Amino acid sequence: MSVFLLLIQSAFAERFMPYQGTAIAAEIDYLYSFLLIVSLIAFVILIGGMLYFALKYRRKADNEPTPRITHNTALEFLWSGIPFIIFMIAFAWGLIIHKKMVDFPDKAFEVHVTGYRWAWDFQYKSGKKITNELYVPAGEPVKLIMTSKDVIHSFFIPAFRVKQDVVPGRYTALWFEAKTPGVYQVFCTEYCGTNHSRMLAKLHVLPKKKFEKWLSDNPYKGLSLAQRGEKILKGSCAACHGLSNARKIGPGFQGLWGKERVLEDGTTVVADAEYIRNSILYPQKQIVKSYNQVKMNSYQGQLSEDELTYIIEYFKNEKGN
Amino acid sequence: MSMAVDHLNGEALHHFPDAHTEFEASKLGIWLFLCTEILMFGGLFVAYFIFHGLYPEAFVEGAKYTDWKLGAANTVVLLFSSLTIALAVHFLQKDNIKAAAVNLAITFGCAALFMLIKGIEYSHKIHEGLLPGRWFSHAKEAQELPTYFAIYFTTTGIHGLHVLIGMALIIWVFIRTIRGGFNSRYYTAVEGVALYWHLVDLVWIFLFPLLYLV
Amino acid sequence: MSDHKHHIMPLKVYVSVFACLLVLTVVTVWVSLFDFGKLNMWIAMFVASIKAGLVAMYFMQLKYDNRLYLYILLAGFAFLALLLGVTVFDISTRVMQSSTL
Amino acid sequence: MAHDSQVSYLKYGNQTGLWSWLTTLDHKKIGIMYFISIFIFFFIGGMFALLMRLELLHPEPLFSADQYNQMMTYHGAIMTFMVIIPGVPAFLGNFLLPLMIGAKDVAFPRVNLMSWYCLMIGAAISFATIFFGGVDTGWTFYTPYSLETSGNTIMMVLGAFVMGFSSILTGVNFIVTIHRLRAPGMGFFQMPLMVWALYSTAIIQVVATPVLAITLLLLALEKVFGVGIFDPKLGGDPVLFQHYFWFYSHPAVYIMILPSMGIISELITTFSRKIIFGYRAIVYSTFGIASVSFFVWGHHMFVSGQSYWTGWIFSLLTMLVGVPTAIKAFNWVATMYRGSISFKAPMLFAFGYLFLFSIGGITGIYLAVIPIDVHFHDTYFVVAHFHYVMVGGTLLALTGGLYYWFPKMFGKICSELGSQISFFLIFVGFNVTFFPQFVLGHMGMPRRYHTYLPEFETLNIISTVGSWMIASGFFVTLGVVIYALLKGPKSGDNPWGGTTLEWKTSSPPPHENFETIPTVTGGPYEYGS
Repeated sequence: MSVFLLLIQSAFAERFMPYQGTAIAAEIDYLYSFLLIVSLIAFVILIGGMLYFALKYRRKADNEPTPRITHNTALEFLWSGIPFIIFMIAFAWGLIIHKKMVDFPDKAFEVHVTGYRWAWDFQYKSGKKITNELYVPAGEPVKLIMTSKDVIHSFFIPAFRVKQDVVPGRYTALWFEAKTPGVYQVFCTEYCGTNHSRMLAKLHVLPKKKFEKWLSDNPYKGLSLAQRGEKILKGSCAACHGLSNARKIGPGFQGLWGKERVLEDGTTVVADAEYIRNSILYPQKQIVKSYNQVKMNSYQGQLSEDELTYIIEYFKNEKGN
Repeated sequence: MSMAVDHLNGEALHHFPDAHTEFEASKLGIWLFLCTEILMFGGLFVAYFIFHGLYPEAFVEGAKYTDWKLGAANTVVLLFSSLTIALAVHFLQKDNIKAAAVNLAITFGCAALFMLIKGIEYSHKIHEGLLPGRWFSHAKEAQELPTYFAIYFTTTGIHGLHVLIGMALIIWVFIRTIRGGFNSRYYTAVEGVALYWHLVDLVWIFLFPLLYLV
Repeated sequence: MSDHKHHIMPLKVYVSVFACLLVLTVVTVWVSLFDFGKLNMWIAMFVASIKAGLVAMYFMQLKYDNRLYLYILLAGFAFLALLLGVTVFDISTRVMQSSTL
Repeated sequence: MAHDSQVSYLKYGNQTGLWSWLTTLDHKKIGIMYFISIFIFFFIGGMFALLMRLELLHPEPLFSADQYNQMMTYHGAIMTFMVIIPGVPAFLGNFLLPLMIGAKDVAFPRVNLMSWYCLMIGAAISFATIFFGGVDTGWTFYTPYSLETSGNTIMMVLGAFVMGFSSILTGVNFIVTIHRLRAPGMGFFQMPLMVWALYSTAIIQVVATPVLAITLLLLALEKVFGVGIFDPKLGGDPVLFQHYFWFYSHPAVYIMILPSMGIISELITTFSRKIIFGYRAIVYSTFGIASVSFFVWGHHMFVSGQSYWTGWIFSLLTMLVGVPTAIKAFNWVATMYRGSISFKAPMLFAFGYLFLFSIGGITGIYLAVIPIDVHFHDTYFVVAHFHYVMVGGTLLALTGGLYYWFPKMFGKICSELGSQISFFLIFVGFNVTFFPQFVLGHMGMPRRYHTYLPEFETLNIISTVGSWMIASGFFVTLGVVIYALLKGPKSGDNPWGGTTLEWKTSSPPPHENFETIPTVTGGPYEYGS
């Protein structure tokens, strides 16, 4: 009988729940299947009882006398005690697992996450920065220390069963130990405005050695200045700007160099190196006409000097070809 | 279907069995409304205690800018108005309509005085730029001082609004008293306004030490 | 019971309660001059609660009235204390993370 | 003119013009006015729901993201503040409470009319936001997003503030009516369970709604004067806003569910023709739910940055609120034991309620276990959970109650076939819509998304088709009700054989409810053997 139950449990839970990416995810699924099975039994008792009584005692004549049963203390004690005990078991079991989820291992690999309106920036201790692509080593605890630049977001990895709100003005954290390398989906689950449904990221879990290599290699090795600029624009800026001239949240970049830009206050300015640098570091100063609904965050301190020159280099020679 | 009924000699509204039930019903209604007022002001007190806990030095600093002498004067004025409105109910119970009307007038006067003193305090603060949040333009840039004034203006502002509502109620009840609308068998409206006024005084009793002294 | 006798408090009680309130106000101000640090808040709240109790019991006639009204007043304060207690407990027991960059 | 106490309240003193309705002080007419306004708001809110489901039919967006966000906000705000919180207490509660306790009217008739106007003015203000910038913050107005959005949050917050007063005043009115105006001989334990449910709901309305009032006021002040209590840039704490908001909003979901439990107790006893099983157990669990509901709000904030200790305490207390709910469900089923059960439409709605509400309740317990809530929070699992409890629970009970008390209100009876068709359409359509959303929640599809990843598409298609079935079900209900109003057959005074006090007077009842105020002798459900 117990083997039979175990079969149902694992089959039942597995089919719905996403891939179990961490050891804790497996424990959570186990607790969840326990709850599913118990509530299935309770549901069958309650609703089965209801249907059985409804059919057995259906009304045959209009004024049938019915017995005057007012209460039955033993029965009532039973059906309040048993749910109470089951709920307490569920609470205690949940508490044990949650305790593990909030005891951060002290030697975890730390990554800094900054959520902002509609993208995720990841920063490593080695100074490496990347947008919407998080690379972590497999088989080792990873701790994400998170904050937000504007509103509340929420970092959710379904495969690892972890979720934590990213609150502006303070740091929150979550940790996981990914079992197998692979690519996992990351969602923003706290409503944050227009592109809340596009604020996705990819979590790449690499084996230890490959991760070390990825961490140490220079992202721009072997690329020309313009190609490096293109890589940056495709990374952090892709959330709102496209490389074509199509309008997304922000204006498209195609053929920007030397173009006349009509600003919100009616003045016009030529898109030169100075204009591009200013609109990255102080976006609020020169807003192109009809782009004033959404406030772009400044990238002061996010992009180094050479990265700014790479971007300008990209625009300069993109115009050329 | 008019609600006019001769209350003065013990008649009750059509859906009440007798005058006493009607009186107790109105009193229960007033007390339930006072409970909602306590919880509404409670939200502000919770905000006060939390931000006092988070930024204690800002609150000590902020309290220095409030003039506790004006605050103490306001407390005495409100306590006195609480006494006079209680006496108004007392005299109505003794069918002394004139004394009740006088007391109501004194209560109204005290309420007006309270608002006057509050006005002085506010103008002093506005003049010095001690305003909440991003409107703060005072020279001394203490950490989180605008939060103190945010709490200060929100609580005293909403309390002041309730004092104004109280003044309107007192006028309404004062006019009905002069027109002989109440006597010892029917004074429910005055009792209600008195209970409301005592609660407004209750809130100020807690507000005064928290904002001005601590 | 058509004309139920409402309890009428003698004039003397009103005035003496008012006198106590004035005295307590002076006490509140006087106590605030000394710096007991954290304790200051609690003393001020304690004295204010006594004054509030006096106003509620005598001026609002809770002492002579149906017990239900007293329970309603206390319920108001109880739920307020619940919200205050939980929010303060939450803020004080938060495990604060910090950036290690 | 016939002796006044015989004429039905609808034709009393031949005042039947619109003006007589808009200035009526009769709790029955006010109840009918609430009925009309709540059903209109329900259909508007339902229309937004259909638009949302249309958008989610395929991953490719139909509307722009901002339009979807506004639809999502209006669906939430209309359904909670205008339909489901006033729903049962103001409509059925207003109509039935005085009748059930043998009173001529509620304690404060003028305040009762004022509550209706508060609801309508608040609703007007909230609807006006559509033309003045629209609101896209979600019905929860979480800061700091609600402070920064360009939408007209202040106006919507003001609308909700005014509607809150309608709830407070109704609560005060009901508590005083129950305390002071019971018929002679009716002690507290001779009152029908519907009155107990309205009593505990009124207590929650009176104690919880003021905190919503102050929260919305602070939010408006913050947006206008930059007061800085909830705004992190000015030193505030956004999680504090969530504490304030959910301190009201969780008891609010019990304002939504407790009156419907009262309706279900009435339906099951009448249609099983049997005395309720465990009358006192149900009364004490009603109060158990009402009181514990104030201690559990933190289970909405397990992942919000709230401290772990607080989360554990809230998880434990949320388990406690599950126990009385289970007791009531078992008591209802036990009432059917050896009863004489009829399958009339209102009873079908009671069966549907028990089926859907127990699924909703059980999934609620899952969400109380923290590690499971960490996975399910803000995904479609939560959306499915609260729709199972709110639509499967409150709306099914409200519709069942409408069919059950329709003869008492209008003296006509709804067509049995029509109401059964509406039940099957709603019940089946509901499951087709919301059961797939449980699975979407497992797979991690987040809430409030206007486009989604391709792997969620098939389940979303099923869900959208289901939403069309629910819509058709409620349109059938509308048709049945209108047909019955115009050409429904006469129903006689007590068509279902109910024993509670409201069935002892004529249907529709006279203006003064009873010729002479009845003196109550036995309990509310004396079927006798």
